[in-house]
Amino acid sequence: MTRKISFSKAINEALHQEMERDEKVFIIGEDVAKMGGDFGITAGIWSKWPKRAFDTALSESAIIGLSCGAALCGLRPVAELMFADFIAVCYDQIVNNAAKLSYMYEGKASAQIVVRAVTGGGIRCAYHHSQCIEPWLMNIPGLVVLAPSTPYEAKGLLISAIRNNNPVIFLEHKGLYNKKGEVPEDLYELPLYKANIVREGSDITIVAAMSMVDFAQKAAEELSGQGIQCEIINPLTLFPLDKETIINSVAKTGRLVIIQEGPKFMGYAAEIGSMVYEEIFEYLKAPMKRITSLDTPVPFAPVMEDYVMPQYEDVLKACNQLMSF
Amino acid sequence: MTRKISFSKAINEALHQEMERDEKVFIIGEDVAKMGGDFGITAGIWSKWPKRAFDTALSESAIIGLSCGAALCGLRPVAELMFADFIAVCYDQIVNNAAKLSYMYEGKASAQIVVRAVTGGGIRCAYHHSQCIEPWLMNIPGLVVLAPSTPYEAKGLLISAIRNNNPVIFLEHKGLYNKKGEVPEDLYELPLYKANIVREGSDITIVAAMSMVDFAQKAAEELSGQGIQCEIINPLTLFPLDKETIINSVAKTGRLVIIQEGPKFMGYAAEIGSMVYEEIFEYLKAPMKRITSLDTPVPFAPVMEDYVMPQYEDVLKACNQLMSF
Amino acid sequence: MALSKDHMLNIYRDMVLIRRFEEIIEKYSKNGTIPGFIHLSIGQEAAQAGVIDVLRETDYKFPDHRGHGAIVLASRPEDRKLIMAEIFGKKTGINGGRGGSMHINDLKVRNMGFNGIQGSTVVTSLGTAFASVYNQTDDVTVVFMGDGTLGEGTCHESMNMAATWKLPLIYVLINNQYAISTPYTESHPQKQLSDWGKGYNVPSMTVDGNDIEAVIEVTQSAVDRAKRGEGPTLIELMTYRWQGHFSGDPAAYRPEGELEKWKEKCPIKLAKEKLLNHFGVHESEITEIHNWVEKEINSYLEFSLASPNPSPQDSIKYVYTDVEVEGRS
Amino acid sequence: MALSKDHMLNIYRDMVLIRRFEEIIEKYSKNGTIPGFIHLSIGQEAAQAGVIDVLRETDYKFPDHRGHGAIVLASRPEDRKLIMAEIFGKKTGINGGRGGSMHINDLKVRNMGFNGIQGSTVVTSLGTAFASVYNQTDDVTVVFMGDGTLGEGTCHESMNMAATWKLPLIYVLINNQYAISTPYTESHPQKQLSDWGKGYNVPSMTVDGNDIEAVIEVTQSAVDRAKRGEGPTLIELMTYRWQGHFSGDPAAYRPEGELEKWKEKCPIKLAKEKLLNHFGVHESEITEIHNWVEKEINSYLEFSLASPNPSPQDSIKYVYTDVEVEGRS
Ligand SMILES: Cc1ncc(C[n+]2csc(CCOP(=O)(O)OP(=O)(O)O)c2C)c(N)n1
Ligand SMILES: Cc1ncc(C[n+]2csc(CCOP(=O)(O)OP(=O)(O)O)c2C)c(N)n1
Ligand SMILES: [Mg+2]
Ligand SMILES: [Mg+2]
Repeated sequence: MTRKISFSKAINEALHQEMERDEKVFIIGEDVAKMGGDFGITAGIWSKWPKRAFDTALSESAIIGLSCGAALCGLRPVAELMFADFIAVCYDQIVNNAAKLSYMYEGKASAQIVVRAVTGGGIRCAYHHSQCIEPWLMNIPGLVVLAPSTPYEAKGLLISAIRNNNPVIFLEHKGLYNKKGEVPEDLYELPLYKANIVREGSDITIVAAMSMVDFAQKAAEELSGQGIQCEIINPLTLFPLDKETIINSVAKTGRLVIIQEGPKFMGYAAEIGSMVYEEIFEYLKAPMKRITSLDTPVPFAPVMEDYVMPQYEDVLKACNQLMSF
Repeated sequence: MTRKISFSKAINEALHQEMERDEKVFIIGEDVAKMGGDFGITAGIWSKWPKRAFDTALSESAIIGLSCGAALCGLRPVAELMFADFIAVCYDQIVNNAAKLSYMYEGKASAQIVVRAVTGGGIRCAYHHSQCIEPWLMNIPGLVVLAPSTPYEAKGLLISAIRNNNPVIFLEHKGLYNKKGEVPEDLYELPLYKANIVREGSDITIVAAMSMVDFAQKAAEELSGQGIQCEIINPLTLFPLDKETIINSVAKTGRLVIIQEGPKFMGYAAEIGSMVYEEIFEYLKAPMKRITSLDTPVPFAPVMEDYVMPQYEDVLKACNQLMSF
Repeated sequence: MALSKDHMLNIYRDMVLIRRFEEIIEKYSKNGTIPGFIHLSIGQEAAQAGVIDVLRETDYKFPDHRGHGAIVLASRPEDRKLIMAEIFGKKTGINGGRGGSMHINDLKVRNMGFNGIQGSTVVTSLGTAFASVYNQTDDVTVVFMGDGTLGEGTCHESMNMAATWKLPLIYVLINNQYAISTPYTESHPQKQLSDWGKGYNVPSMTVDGNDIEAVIEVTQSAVDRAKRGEGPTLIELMTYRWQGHFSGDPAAYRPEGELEKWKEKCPIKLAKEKLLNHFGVHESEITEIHNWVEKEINSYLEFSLASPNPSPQDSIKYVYTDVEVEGRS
Repeated sequence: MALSKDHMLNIYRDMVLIRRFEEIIEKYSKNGTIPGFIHLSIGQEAAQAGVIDVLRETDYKFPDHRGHGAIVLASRPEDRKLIMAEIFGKKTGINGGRGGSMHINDLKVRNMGFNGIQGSTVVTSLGTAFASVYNQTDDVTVVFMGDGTLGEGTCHESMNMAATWKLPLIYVLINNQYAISTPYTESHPQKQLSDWGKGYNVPSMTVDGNDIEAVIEVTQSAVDRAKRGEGPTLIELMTYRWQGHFSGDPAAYRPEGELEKWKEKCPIKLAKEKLLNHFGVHESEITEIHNWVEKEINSYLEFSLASPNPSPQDSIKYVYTDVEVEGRS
């Protein structure tokens, strides 16, 4: 049996090992070098490779712009943006620069960068440090958005991301950093653009990513006791999405529940639902249910933040409703 | 009969009349004052009110930031961003500042601003001047996104937008500027958050906005000749969306086609489809069809740009397929 | 600048008040009662108290993320307990508990609040300064920013526009040496960050931010300049934060002895020495101030602890000014 | 700086070539053959030719939206017709017609292309300069930007970082007096925009951008400084665009007589006078150059006009480096 390490340690290890393997990899961001990152994720890198770890000013557009330019020269920058909400201040660099470089250069060069960012709520940091920014990026052809849910996935996907030639937004959900799991010590890649069937089941397909996967698993356990067998799909790559795995599952179960943190309206659950409605209508047995955050900013007070987040009981309720539809 | 004026003239008139009526209204942006706007939309304002029309540097974040601050003091800024693609450089100011001010101030003040921006493709300006940026904004609670399709709608909605206390993104599709239509000379408001049933029909609901409405109408005419009666819904306010009107229509027709410029994946057609699938599944007779742009950046060469845009024949094909499903 | 004895005593009390305010919330943050993160400004009292001292209630104030001190001092005395309750996330908080430490605003005294995105208020503040000109009032705007925040592009857009249009906007750059762990000398090319403002032809100066009299003087002259229609000023206040970036950060990145050196220059200690040595104040008057502060702070704390949590359902209020968003059934 | 006669003749030819290139595309834009908008740099030839003249093929070049001249001169002679074909949106275009006038890149000569968002390349160029340091090569990076573009926050973030890290990056600020219709004096507070760079301790200077020798000299010294590891330079080149912002803009915002005054200072005219008066060049040599240019340009034009359109299906290529996006059936 492999050792168990935390989600944050898994990311740290992936960075160390890829830095070791490929000297074109470097890290850049605010406080990523000497301090090892605001969340400690880049610990130990600067002391090993002082010339390949860069603390910057608070200049997110420059961080991403520089990364794009360096990538065009063949380097492999891994940039940290701290809170994913800060993507807003360098949004242009991500959607109008990084995402379009491969297209502009006809594939002769591309923004082979990884942008690490911490997404999601739960730590009582209110409006600007708690958002689920996934939908900001998923309508932008050219981007890749990764969303691991376990230490094992985090390490393997990050390694794949660094080696991949597209601009990859690598999302780390704050709620997962302390989660432990088995992780091989060696370097390994996990395939991009491939969803994971977390659990097989015949009655309902539940799609869930990042910290919502645990949620889904708990619900599936509980429902299994009631005779309802849920199949859980974790997309892993949110964009471009592995449509096939989801479609195949819903074609089998006929029922779809999506658990998604972040506002409901125009969240990615919307795309998944429409995809299914459009492509396998004849297999559907019941309406889709979306279990999401409320359509509000994320407030500070714990009772308020908890209220806007997806509710566990709603998952159970939704599944029961679908079965008796 | 009222006189006919162009879409751009209708916007210009709304601005003049609201400036006249309310001295708290001012315009700000690049080249909006002395030159009257890159697209000529603000013509004549500066010469009438030289102290209420401001040419700025190329500083979109400052334009929106200033507008937010001025709004907090009770003014009513109307900012022009020229091409909507430039929203990317001030995205933070829109999503993390304007959108959240009412929430942060508990409704005691809000970003009562209008941001005018020119969206969409068709003028051979490639990657950074042709995008449909609607999805960038529609997952952000607090924002209002308006999308008129006729001169009449443009004038009435802009007047409502200026008087409204939320931050409103007012989208002007480049393909519509020269379109003419009847427009009352007086000031009038059109209701926000209210879709327009452009045409009634019993067989298929077609949802279309901005320049896609003409597209839908043409198709509806043609299909009517074949005995297929389409109901066309134009949301007008894309966000927050008038769900009810759409849901009622699809509950009647059982069939849904959405024509949407911009990439398919995570476009707003996705939300409309899911909404219907979730809420009125039992009324649905056939799968939804989304007629959209391809999931690519917008290329320059006319044959290429035309290829990525929504295709008219696909609307006809989709409607026929739904009827024979 | 020579302050009167009363003025000096008042401002001394202000500084002690915000120091104690911070020490209390530090305690309740560390023991887990206060949710989330808080950024403490212990050691930076003069930079906050001095600037606020010069401003009127109608002047627009944009505090930064480390701005509890400025926020408390800008508020009306009866509201200060509401500010603490906000940090505790309580229903009685000045913003109903929805904002917490980083998002405290109070429109009646034109505390416009902070935005968690560094550099954001630096452009929002253009708008209040602009409104003063548009409405022909003489209210000035002050925006607080850190040495790190100067990295953001918005600082340039703001300074460029304020300088071109001569807006009544004062940039108070609190240089506390670090942005999280990064010394300003490693992220900016200037010797003094005020050099940056000179590139815009904006009067820019660096002042000892722990010297309360110097802070008041430089702020007053910037306010006067703004009111004369001469445009913005950039004031760099040199100071130091004694705690880590947030309460709980061990600040391992600081060289040994640095903190101690700065503690010698504690703004409260310096003010006290002045009071005793130059203003002929008695120890007993000082003690009285401290006693008053203690009672005051304790009343805020009791109020905060005793206050109820917000109603969860309030979360859906005020998203729009006119549209209800869906809650939970 | 004294150029040799041959050098001066070469650069004169370069300037005539890009002038004629622009005049031809202007004609075909006005008659509707070229789709979209084009931004002409007629009148700004020295600012482009002089800078490119100093650079090697391996130096990184970021042209701006008005940069056809720099793009043509940076390219290999055999590729110049492909550049024109790109502007015509043809399959033979150097980027297959997908980019058009504003998005012409040519990686083999390290023309990195423009990004339609003003200020974007100003930060991307940090990355190529950074890579030179990381890879220990001595290739410098030059980014062209306009007086208007200086309004963008990215300029600050870039200059701050380049200056702090002493990156081999040269900012060529082409001050052609206007951003669309807005004179730079109305959107910036400095007397000369190069003053801005001084706020970052960056060597910054303003030079007559119509004087080809001055442009070459100042660029050479910036390149030398970059190679010595002394960091960035800001060069403001004063010039004027003769046409409107885009081909078709009547430029009604210009005061009367302004254009005429600047036409007197035409960089090509000035260079020709120098050639005739100081370099002992004969009129016949000049005529020969013009004849050569005419033939050359005509061959680009014929090629462009004769070239086929791209295949529509190519639109879906290269969105990702490894994922196919869906096309139309
Ligand atoms: C756009 C953005 N980038 C990064 C952060 C994270 N962050 C919060 S405070 C801070 C450091 C700010 O330093 P400074 O301006 O010097 O203020 P100080 O904390 O020293 O008072 C950083 C990097 C943020 N909130 N917003
Ligand atoms: C972010 C952004 N804002 C606005 C524009 C629209 N725009 C294109 S060129 C231009 C003026 C640029 O002026 P300057 O930098 O002086 O260059 P010039 O056109 O004079 O050569 C503007 C406003 C843009 N492309 N990108
Ligand atoms: Mg600091
Ligand atoms: Mg210019």
